[in-house]
Amino acid sequence: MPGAPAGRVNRVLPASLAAAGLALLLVPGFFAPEFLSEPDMANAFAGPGAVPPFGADQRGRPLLEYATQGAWVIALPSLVAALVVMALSTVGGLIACAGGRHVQTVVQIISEILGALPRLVVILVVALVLPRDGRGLLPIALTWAFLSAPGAIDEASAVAARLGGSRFVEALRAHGFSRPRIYLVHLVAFNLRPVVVRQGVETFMQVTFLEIALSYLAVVSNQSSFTHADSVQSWANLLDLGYKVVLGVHSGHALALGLGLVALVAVTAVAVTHAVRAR
Amino acid sequence: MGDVHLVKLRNLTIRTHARQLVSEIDLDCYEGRVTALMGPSGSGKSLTARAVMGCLDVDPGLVDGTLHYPALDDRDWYAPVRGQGMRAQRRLLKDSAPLRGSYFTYSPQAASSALNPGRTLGQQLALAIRRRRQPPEDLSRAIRDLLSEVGLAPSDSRLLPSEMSGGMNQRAALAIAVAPLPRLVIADEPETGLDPVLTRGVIELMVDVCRDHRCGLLLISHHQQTVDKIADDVVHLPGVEVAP
Amino acid sequence: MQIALAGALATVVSTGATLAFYEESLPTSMNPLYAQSMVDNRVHELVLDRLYYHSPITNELTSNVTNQWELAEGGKAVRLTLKKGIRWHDGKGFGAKDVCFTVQAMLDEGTTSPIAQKQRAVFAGCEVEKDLVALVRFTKIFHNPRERLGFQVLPEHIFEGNTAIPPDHPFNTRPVGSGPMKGSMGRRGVAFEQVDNAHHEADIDKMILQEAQDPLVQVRTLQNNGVQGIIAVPPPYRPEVAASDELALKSYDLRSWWFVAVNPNKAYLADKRVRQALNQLINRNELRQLSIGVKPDEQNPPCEFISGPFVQSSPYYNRAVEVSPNSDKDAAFALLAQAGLKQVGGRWQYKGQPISLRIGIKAPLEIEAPDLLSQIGNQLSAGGFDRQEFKISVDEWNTKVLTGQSDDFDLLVGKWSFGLVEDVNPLFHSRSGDKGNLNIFNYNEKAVDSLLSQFNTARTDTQAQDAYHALHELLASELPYLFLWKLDTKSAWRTEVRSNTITPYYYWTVFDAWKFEP
Amino acid sequence: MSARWLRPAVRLGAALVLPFVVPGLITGLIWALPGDPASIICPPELCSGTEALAERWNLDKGPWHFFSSWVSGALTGDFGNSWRLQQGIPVAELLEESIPTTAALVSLGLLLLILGATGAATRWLPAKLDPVLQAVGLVPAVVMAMSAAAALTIGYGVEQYSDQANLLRLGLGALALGLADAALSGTVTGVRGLMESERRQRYVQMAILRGEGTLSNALPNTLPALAGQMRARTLHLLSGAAVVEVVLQINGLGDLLWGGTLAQDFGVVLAASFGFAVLSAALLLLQALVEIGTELHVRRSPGGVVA
Repeated sequence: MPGAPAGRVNRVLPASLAAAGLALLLVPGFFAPEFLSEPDMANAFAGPGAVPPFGADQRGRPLLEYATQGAWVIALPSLVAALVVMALSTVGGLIACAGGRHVQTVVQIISEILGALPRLVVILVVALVLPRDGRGLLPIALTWAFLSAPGAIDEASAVAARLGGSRFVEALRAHGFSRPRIYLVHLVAFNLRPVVVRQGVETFMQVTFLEIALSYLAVVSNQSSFTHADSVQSWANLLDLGYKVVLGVHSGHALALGLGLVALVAVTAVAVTHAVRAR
Repeated sequence: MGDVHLVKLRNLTIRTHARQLVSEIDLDCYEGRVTALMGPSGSGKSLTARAVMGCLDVDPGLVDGTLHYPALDDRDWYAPVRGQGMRAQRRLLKDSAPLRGSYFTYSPQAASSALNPGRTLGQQLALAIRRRRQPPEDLSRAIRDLLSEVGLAPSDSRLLPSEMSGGMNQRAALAIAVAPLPRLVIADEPETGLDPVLTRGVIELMVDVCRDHRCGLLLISHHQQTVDKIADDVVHLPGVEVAP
Repeated sequence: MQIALAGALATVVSTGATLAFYEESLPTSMNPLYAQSMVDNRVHELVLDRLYYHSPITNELTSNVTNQWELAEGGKAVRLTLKKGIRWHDGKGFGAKDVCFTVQAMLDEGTTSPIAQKQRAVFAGCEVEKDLVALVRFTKIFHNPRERLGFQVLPEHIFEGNTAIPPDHPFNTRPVGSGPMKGSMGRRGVAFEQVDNAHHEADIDKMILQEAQDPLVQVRTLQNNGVQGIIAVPPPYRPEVAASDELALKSYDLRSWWFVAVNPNKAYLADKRVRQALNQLINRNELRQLSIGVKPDEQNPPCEFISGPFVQSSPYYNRAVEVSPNSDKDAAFALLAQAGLKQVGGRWQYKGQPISLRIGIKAPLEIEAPDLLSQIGNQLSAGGFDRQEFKISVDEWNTKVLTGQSDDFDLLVGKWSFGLVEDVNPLFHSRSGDKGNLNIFNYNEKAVDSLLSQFNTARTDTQAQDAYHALHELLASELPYLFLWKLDTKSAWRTEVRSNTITPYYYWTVFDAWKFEP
Repeated sequence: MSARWLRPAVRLGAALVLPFVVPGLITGLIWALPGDPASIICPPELCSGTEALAERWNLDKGPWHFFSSWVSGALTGDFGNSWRLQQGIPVAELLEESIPTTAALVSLGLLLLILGATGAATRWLPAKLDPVLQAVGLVPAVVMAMSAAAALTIGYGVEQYSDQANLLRLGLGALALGLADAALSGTVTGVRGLMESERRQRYVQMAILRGEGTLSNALPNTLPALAGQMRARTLHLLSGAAVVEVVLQINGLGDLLWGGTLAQDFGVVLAASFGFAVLSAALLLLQALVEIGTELHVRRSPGGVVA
């Protein structure tokens, strides 16, 4: 069939982009210093030329450290949140095929209420309730994951419904496939995969944005950070430093780096979505 | 019944960059007459039927041919399209839109998937009836008449396509096709997806209805017996062997 | 694009006769009983009258609302005669009933106010003798009783005589006062309006307090004449303000000093040699340079080092005690070794356990001294201590740190600002009753306690001074706090604002004299 | 109940309980805070009268008592007074100011999305533009809001809270909300995807041959899905509003919630979250109505046909 190889060819670019993006997002975190290095006023606001690769902050500390520390802050929690959402939406899809109408109704009622909660409201309150030593992005990311799960479940079960729900399973049973094979291979691997992965990727992106927003709010209101240790700089600090370019501070390179990192997350997300799309 | 000339298609030739789809086809349709368009699958029957309605959607598409609706005027509808590519075809689609659903209507094959799943039969009929030159005062009566003509119960007007059987859908499609009182009905393989008994029923019904409404019928089919039985004129698409 | 936008908007700036200025934050309350921050204290000075205050010119105890005073009941009470014709902003008369109502409100257990709580140790009651004569009773004989009458008078009629004042009373946001300005707080600022009165005649009609934002934004807005003043300009931004001839930097003395409180309840910090070692590891010169931007050789810097709990200008500061501006690693390591700490792989251990210091800072201080926390962390780390760094919100600082409930920290970076009286009792006295009620780590040292009570019982200024000099010396070796520096607060005002004398601590005390001609 | 009425019915139900579920949740979280709520307000080490205060604010008999008395108050429009954020100001007064502001902010942002959605659905907006929108969407709302806020403050100075400035705030906030965090690009691509796949359906092709319009055929069938998508987007805007309001100093619910939570002003926090829940419930209600409307529209059949 001529379509298949073409499909594979189309997949190579996004797949390699996705791999590269994920590597860039997840790996550097492990090399992040626990604390920013000593100030070096001689390099204050030095550009990428003077302090490669990304230049330095107002105290001459390399922005690379901000980038890696920020990556360390978001990488794991976003990943976990994404996995949780993926797992839940898969279950949602399976229920749509296997579960009886009552199960689906119950799932829908729960989803409706959960999904209608104004997310950031709950997140803010949770963030402020967390005890100092329990603080971090992970619990917040998990809350976010559970709040955004209903949407994902909805979409997955819609896909399953389009396949014909239980009729789809029966049809394949007639072809003599075993139930596990039908659910895991035909349903999840073949049909749910694209939507489930896209949901996960979106969550990953949202948690990144959420971290930036919360960190920034903490900065502007003189709070201890809700998402990371106060000795750690998140990408929000980069953006906060960078936006001051508006006020005539020479921090354009910080803004560029901050936005670049956000773009990296988005591009990776898009790439992953394309890499796993259905044939 | 004077044989009013409805469609005069000459030398229709359509191709893609890769291959010839149809070539040098002539076709005429007359009021009160059944013209059958025959050919094996993939021979371009539907394509020809659509071309008759001014719907071309192939690149480069129409390379040669003329299309006249003599009963309307002596304009050659293909003149601005010949060899002009997609944009010209889209313009033709726009220009000919007023004719579709009034001068000629289309009764699709596999009607169950061709009717809007989000509208009751009644609604779809109502829409079609409103396209008449003089819409009737009593809409519901007109719907009732149409339904009974195609052998459906008035209460069926409340059903959605998904709630009707294949045969019912095909009848519904026919009713929708004749509802605007067109000059020509184009029926695309009405037998598709129906068992032989139903097929005969539907096709006979179609011919009767068209005769009653005094409109022409362009029947696309590969059902030799039916065609032999009802067609006044037959157009064979190239490569079709006529059975003895 | 934003620059363009700012430029475009710049054209719409309008400077009417309204004087606008940036405060560090919004007031937490317009009711002095619920004051929490310096912002509150400053705002109350505009809206209400303190019975007595120190004149910024003569430093004499003065009053806008009393004519005479006399000691009564053998020195345990003061009889005050109030001026005639003073009115509240709503036109009602100001009298003895209001003074006594305020005292009663502070004594009422139902008034859930930390300030009232403290005053209960001072006041015993109050009696209205005539419309304008009040007798204020104290719990004991005070060295200078009028010094204790620095509280603002509240209007009895607004509270309908109900002396239990809750924190959710409308007065706390839209007060009725007797001060030069009538003030009302909104979500973004406080609007002030001048009110003529027998004892006040302010020259400025309207004033707006705006919530602080990014200091750089504040400075730009000031340069753009969007506002006319900034109460506190962080040191890093001062040179830029000083450079402009449309703006003037004005010193605002808060008699405040910065410290690192050390938690002696932690086994490895209990030994004073360890605290002395930490003091030796701190390089004040470097800290000051990196976080405040003061060069080591700078003449009269905005920030002078201290060796004890007083600012150098104070009579109580003991000049005999030296400051150590630079770190001395060898001395520090020697002290740590004597104290029984061992260095393994370059990190200090106590009884085989590696030490990781939990260091906290009152978050807003990072605006005045950016990165101070991480600099201190760096220096201690260079000295062989692992550390964790925490920012502490003002709210937690007030409710947990100042109440001695932050034992999970090892070091806390903070700042003291003295009020009328340079009283360090609350800071160092062991906690008992009203004593030591600001003693962060519940530091408890008999010698210190006795010196503090010497000061309290002092009858002459020299006695008081001697006690505090001795205390200074003792604390410099005991080091329950590592004393860092006194950091000037500086305001910036546009030159259109004239004769704007800033009073120490209360800022607006002589506001009547301020002039503004745009 | 037949399956097709179930979804809207569930939504209606959810819309009714939501405004009380959220404050209930918050109440739970308040009690989860270390130390009992009353002594958070007035730590015994600092002040006396904690018990009196606890009683005054129904904090003395546990979360359920607190919540139930709050609900009964809320139902009569009495949300008590703020004790920290705006000491002594009736919380209802703050809500009155905040709900319309946030509603306006979100509606303005939504307007942008609706325009985008319409453009995508009707093919006015060429797919070529998507990359541009996506690129803009990469800028986080905070950055846009930060810059806008700085520009506003410097530009307006003392006038920065004048009606004109506040209007501009709303506009810039809505723009940040609508463009940033991939709000617009997401809507456009989402709606386009949905509509294009519907356009490819056979019945639409046939409708063209019958001389009927594409949109008139496809739209009613995609409406419920579209409504779902738009509600999700709007909820997203509602969340984002909290951040944008704080940064741009817009006196909305989000700012109220943030201030209240920082100051641990429980009355304000509950009221603000109630406000958010009400807005969210309104969205649910709207979606349910759209679904019911579409269902009725689909079921519609010319009257009097049945003899």
